[in-house]
Amino acid sequence: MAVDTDTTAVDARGRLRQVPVQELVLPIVIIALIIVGVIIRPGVFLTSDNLLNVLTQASITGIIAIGMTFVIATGGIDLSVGSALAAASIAGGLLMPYGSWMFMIGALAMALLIGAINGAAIVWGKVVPFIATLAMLTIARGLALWMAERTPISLIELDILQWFGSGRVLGIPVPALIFVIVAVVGWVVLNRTTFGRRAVAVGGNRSAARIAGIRPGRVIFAVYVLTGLCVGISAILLSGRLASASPVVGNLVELDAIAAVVIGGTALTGGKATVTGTFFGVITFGLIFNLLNLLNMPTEIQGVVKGLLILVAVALQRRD
Amino acid sequence: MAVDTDTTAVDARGRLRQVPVQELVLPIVIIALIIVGVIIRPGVFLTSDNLLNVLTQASITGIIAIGMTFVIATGGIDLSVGSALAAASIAGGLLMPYGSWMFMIGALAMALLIGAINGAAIVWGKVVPFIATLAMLTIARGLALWMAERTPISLIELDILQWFGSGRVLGIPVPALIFVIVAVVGWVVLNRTTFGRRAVAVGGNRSAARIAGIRPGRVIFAVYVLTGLCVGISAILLSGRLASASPVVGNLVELDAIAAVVIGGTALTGGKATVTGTFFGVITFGLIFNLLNLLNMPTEIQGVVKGLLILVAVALQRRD
Amino acid sequence: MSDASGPLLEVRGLVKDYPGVRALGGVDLTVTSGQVHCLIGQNGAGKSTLIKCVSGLVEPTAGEVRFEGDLLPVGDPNASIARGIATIYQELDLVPHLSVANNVFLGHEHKRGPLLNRAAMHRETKALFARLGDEGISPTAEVSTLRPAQQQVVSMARALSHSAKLLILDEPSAVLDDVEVEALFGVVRRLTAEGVGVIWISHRLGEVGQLGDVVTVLKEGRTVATELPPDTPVDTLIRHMVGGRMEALFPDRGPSRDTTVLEVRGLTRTPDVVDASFTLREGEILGLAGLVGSGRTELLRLIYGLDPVQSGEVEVGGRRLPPGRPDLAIRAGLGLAPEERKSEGLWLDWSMVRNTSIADLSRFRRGPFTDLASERRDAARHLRSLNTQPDAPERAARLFSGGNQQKAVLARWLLRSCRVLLLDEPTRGVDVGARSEIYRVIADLAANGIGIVMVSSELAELLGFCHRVLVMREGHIVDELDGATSTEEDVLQSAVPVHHTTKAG
Amino acid sequence: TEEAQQPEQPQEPAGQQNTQAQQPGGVSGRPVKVAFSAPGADHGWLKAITDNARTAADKLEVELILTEGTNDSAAQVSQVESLISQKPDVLVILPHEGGPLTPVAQKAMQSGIPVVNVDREFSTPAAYRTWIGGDNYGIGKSAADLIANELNCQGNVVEIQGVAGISVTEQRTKGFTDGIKRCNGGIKIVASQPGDFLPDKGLQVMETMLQGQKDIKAVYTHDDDMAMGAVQAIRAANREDEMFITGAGGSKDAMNLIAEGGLYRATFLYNPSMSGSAVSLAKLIAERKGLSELVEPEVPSYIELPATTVTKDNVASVQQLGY
Ligand SMILES: Nc1ncnc2c1ncn2[C@@H]1O[C@H](COP(=O)(O)OP(=O)(O)OP(=O)(O)O)[C@@H](O)[C@H]1O
Ligand SMILES: Nc1ncnc2c1ncn2[C@@H]1O[C@H](COP(=O)(O)OP(=O)(O)OP(=O)(O)O)[C@@H](O)[C@H]1O
Ligand SMILES: [Mg+2]
Ligand SMILES: [Mg+2]
Repeated sequence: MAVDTDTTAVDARGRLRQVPVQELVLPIVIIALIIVGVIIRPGVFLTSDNLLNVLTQASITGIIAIGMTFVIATGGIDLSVGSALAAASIAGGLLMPYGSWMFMIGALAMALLIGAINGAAIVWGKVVPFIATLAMLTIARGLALWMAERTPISLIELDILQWFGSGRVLGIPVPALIFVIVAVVGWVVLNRTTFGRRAVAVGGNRSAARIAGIRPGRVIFAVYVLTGLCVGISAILLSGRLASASPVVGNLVELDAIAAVVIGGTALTGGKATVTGTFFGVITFGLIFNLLNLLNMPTEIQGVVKGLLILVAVALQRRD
Repeated sequence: MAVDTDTTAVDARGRLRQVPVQELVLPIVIIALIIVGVIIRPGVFLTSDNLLNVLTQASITGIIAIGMTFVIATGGIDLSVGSALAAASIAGGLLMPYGSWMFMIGALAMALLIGAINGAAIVWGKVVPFIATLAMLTIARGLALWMAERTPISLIELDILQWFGSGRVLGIPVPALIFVIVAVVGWVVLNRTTFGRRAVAVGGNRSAARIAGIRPGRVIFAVYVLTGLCVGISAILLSGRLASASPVVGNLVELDAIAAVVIGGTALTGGKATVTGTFFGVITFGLIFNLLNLLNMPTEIQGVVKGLLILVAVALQRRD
Repeated sequence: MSDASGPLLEVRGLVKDYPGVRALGGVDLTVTSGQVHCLIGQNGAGKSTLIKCVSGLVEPTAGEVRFEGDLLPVGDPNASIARGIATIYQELDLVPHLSVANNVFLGHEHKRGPLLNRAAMHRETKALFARLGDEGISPTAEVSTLRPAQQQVVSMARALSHSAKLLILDEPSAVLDDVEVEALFGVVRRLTAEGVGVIWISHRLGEVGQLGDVVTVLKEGRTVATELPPDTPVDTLIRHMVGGRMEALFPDRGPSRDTTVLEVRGLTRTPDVVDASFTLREGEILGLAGLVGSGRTELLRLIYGLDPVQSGEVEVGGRRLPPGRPDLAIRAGLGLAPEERKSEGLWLDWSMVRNTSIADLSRFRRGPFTDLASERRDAARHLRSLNTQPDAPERAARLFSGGNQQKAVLARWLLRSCRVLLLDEPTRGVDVGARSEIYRVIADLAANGIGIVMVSSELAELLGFCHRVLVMREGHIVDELDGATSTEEDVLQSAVPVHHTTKAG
Repeated sequence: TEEAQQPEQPQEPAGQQNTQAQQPGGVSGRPVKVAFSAPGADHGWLKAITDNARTAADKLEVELILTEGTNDSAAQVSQVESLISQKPDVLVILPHEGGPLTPVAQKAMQSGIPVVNVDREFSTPAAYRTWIGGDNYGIGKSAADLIANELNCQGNVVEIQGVAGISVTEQRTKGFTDGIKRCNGGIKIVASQPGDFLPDKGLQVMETMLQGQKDIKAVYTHDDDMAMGAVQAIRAANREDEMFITGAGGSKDAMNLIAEGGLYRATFLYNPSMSGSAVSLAKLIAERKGLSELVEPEVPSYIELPATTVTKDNVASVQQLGY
């Protein structure tokens, strides 16, 4: 997936900046986790089955995190993704009688709508992203419960949908595959299209962006819609995996996604974003979760260990 | 509680700036909520009993929100307060056999410790606040579950503690009273002490603060410890109210506290803070919860209505 | 459509009201192709607002802007850009974490299909730098790693990338040293020769005579004089600007005393500052000259303890300062007015009072509380003593002009009654009127025994009233000159490296 | 690796156990390997679940792999997948939500690992070999019966629910509303709000209900821990004499209060010992045995534990079951 920005890491005097070290931290952490995994659960951890399992698990949050990278690049945040995931699943679920494709259309439409409302509230309603999407967190969850009448919708009859959740292509689980595709497309969009450059520009210096003729409002609106799209894709994969649409899924997905993005190196203040970093961040969390589970750690110890690992990983990346 | 900033709201030509309108939005929203309450639940809503009840309920989140105001003033955020609340309660609970005062010491010590670790991770570990406190969110919850062995600790024998939770002074519930006291002290500290000024200075322009002789690291460390103190007080009141220490309390308190602070007018980017606003923000949320519950609305509708109310309140405050 | 013989840009009756402030009150301006039109005026006169109306960044309240005879749509930066109006704004307008090439082509990227054509953008960026005579900047470098002067060049390249017919430069020389300004003149002359019209805004009135073809003076949002010839005497220009006569620009040098107040020995942080030593006496004004990037700012930061030193020490009044502790430096009597006023000196949303009192809050402590009344009183007194205009100490700093903002920073150190004041480019972006006031304040401070170290990129002001001038070159202090008797030539001779061919690091 | 582990019995790969005929001794030579997946243990009841499973496993000398996760179905699916990849003899699943965990359980069944479903039921019987669980609907029903009897089918009742949208909550609500129908409207549910199984939320909700409702005869809550918060609210409002409260689950604290008599009138067992039983069942299934007291040679496919009503009268007999 290569390096994200096309800036060299050499400063005015030709000295190497410390950035590369930072960018290497996550891969190193990942390798360390894998080594630990091999040592403590030999024969279980390092199987292609288990690693694909990690990737599949990571895919739901991961796809959302890719969208979130763009939101955070503009200096925003989207706290509503978890509830939006539930609302999208249920919206699709209501169309269940019409088949898998209608499910997908419904889920995507709901997710895009939520993204668009977020964007509109932020851009035209001038509500700060944190609050706008926090309100949406509450609204979307309410909507999901209301539409579902509080009970999960079984999707056991939707074969195509279930293929998206648990099918395989050349031995690779479909969600894992789609996650990788989304990550690659996200990388290209961020680094190789005007839209990506503009999202970073708006986050880095909004007035500079305006001066350059960019319309920041449009870009900001677009990143929330983009995240909506990612949520929609995730909702399809998740519902397929669960063969049911539940109004209570997606709890705290927002924090996991944001954490992955930030650990990856995207600045919460905006103006600096890396999809590669996000990808590694998602994988790191996936591995931590997988390892702690393989070790059968009780929840409370998992919490402590996970928190400490996050701290260590980020402290290693600290600047200078 | 008067106006928070002592800059006059009059512009160059003596006309009133639009700022006061913004500052009046929350009081207006509060009055509107009260009017709605009176209309739909006459005789129930507007009783001193119910209003004191709102204040009492708001006190747990409210006290934390006052501390959070300082954290956000420096441009930081503290996501760990909810779990810290649980961890502090349990730490106190473990000292339960030694009486109420030991409970309080235990709770305060744990809360301060968590605040100090947050501060240290941010200042010396150079981890961004969002991530440092997100990690602590996980760690503190794990710690609480682990210390409590996952079961609540009954505090039914601690009379003094219970007085803090449900006693009354001159008819006013103790938690409500303490909340008001904390708010007043918070206001004074923010607006009338060197520390408060420095916290805002660091948030507003960190490098200028350094040049003016402020040591930003210390100030930042201090605001997290201060929030820890607030969490400790909240933990005492909550445990007294519940007559038990439970490792699962405090769920999502962080989001409520942050939302109250931001709705109140404190900028998430730092450098601008108002304790009065936070107080009103907390009361607004308290009233919304109270009203929706008195109306016995189903959860899902509550979610939607609450979210919409937040959006409307903030959109009204938007700057021109 | 376009009328070749008519003026390039015609501004008629332009009005811009901000809430409570009339920034422009009916401005007229005519710019012709191939000419450099100098726009001068005091801080807050409305120069930047005027050009922002032209460039579409700000929507005027009334009035019209015609470009090549056609009415320009208002409030649409894209329309202005598309018609060939390129603007370099006063505030650096780059995106820090994007590459140089991305910044240059921001908003009008080259594409190949849906993707960016990076090769083409790099190639053209290189070509633009060549045209600007500055080939030392890599198109792939991240803008945040560049020095301000280099960033200025990137802004220029961006303006040129639009194949502009009208180029607007808002105080481009503020961050440049004399050598770089000269290079920029060359670029502008080449462009005008190609038929481009130029609006040049500057507070350095000397530039008017060197570069300009016509001069317009703005005062309080109105055109007070226009179409002045470039050889108009500076005195006349100043009279138009301030609306009256002005006393001598530079105050007299007072005597300096014999007591040493600051001693710097062997201060080093390679490669920016190497083995810098000097002493400063009470009441002395010591100038620090040098090209941009010669290490002057870094030297002040090292003295003040803002950056870690590798070796060397600083003594104030005979006592050694612990390194890396600005708070203790302040306690020992040091004060710093930083180079980046807005980003390092001020809280723009705070009142002037708060900006003034911030370095000495404990003075107003009564018990645990801050005594706001005496804070206000003392701060206002010092602001007033500097003749801060307008006299509204409770107003937010953002609403004051650059020169008056600078006074708040100075008042901060007056309040703190420090012994040594380190001033980094104290007059950058400050108009002549305010400049002479600031000079006077500095001279007054010195007369009261305060030692002053003043960094400036304008040799005229260093030689105008400093006792001594130290010249820095590539991190070394290479020369010491007497302020009264030396000439700009003398300084430049020491400041410019012998091998100086390009400006690149 | 599998063949390597059991060279003595190469003719019997683990994957076909449940389809083969009964064969005493089962996987002789090594202990039965049971994998247990539970949702995040952030609640007293769930802690008791995992504790009981561990105790049972120790007693029965079963190798137990126990994982707990977060309260998120997607995460639990991932856990179960990890467990499947460890090739246990039997899989025990207490799903966060029945429906969403169904496909992965079915996958396990298809790959030859019998699944014991605890508590929240999968949406198709094809996803489990045996289900064992409490009776959520029965809890609501029993609570309705108790309240109807105590109030003689007359009076206002408020309900504090669990987490909205999960089957436990919805069934406990449904059982209750169905149960009070026999009073023909004599008992009215005047307020019903979720308390998310959390004591602090229970406290807040109850406080507000006390403001809104001036006449409450009984409080029906979905959970003992959460009810503790409600108890505090009622006490603080000095309205203990006006009403009584019921819980659900069977926590120690609740049973103590019931034994005291007064406000806390009853709870309804939803006994976490079911996880221990599930492990026993898992062992029996792996060894292809039946329940010794039954005539049938195999473990039944559906075992519902009764929602025993615990009141002051019988609390002594069940107190040792409290968690
Ligand atoms: N966004 C704004 N809101 C309110 N007032 C403004 C704004 N921008 C400029 N002004 C006011 O308009 C007036 C003109 O400002 P402008 O920046 O055009 O001056 P200028 O001549 O460029 O000054 P300088 O030499 O300091 O750059 C000033 O009084 C300024 O305070
Ligand atoms: N942002 C930066 N990135 C890399 N190097 C820098 C940066 N800023 C300054 N430098 C280097 O630090 C050295 C000292 O710069 P310093 O700012 O002290 O010089 P100066 O004489 O004050 O010039 P200026 O007028 O630009 O402030 C210079 O050699 C310059 O190349
Ligand atoms: Mg200007
Ligand atoms: Mg400098």
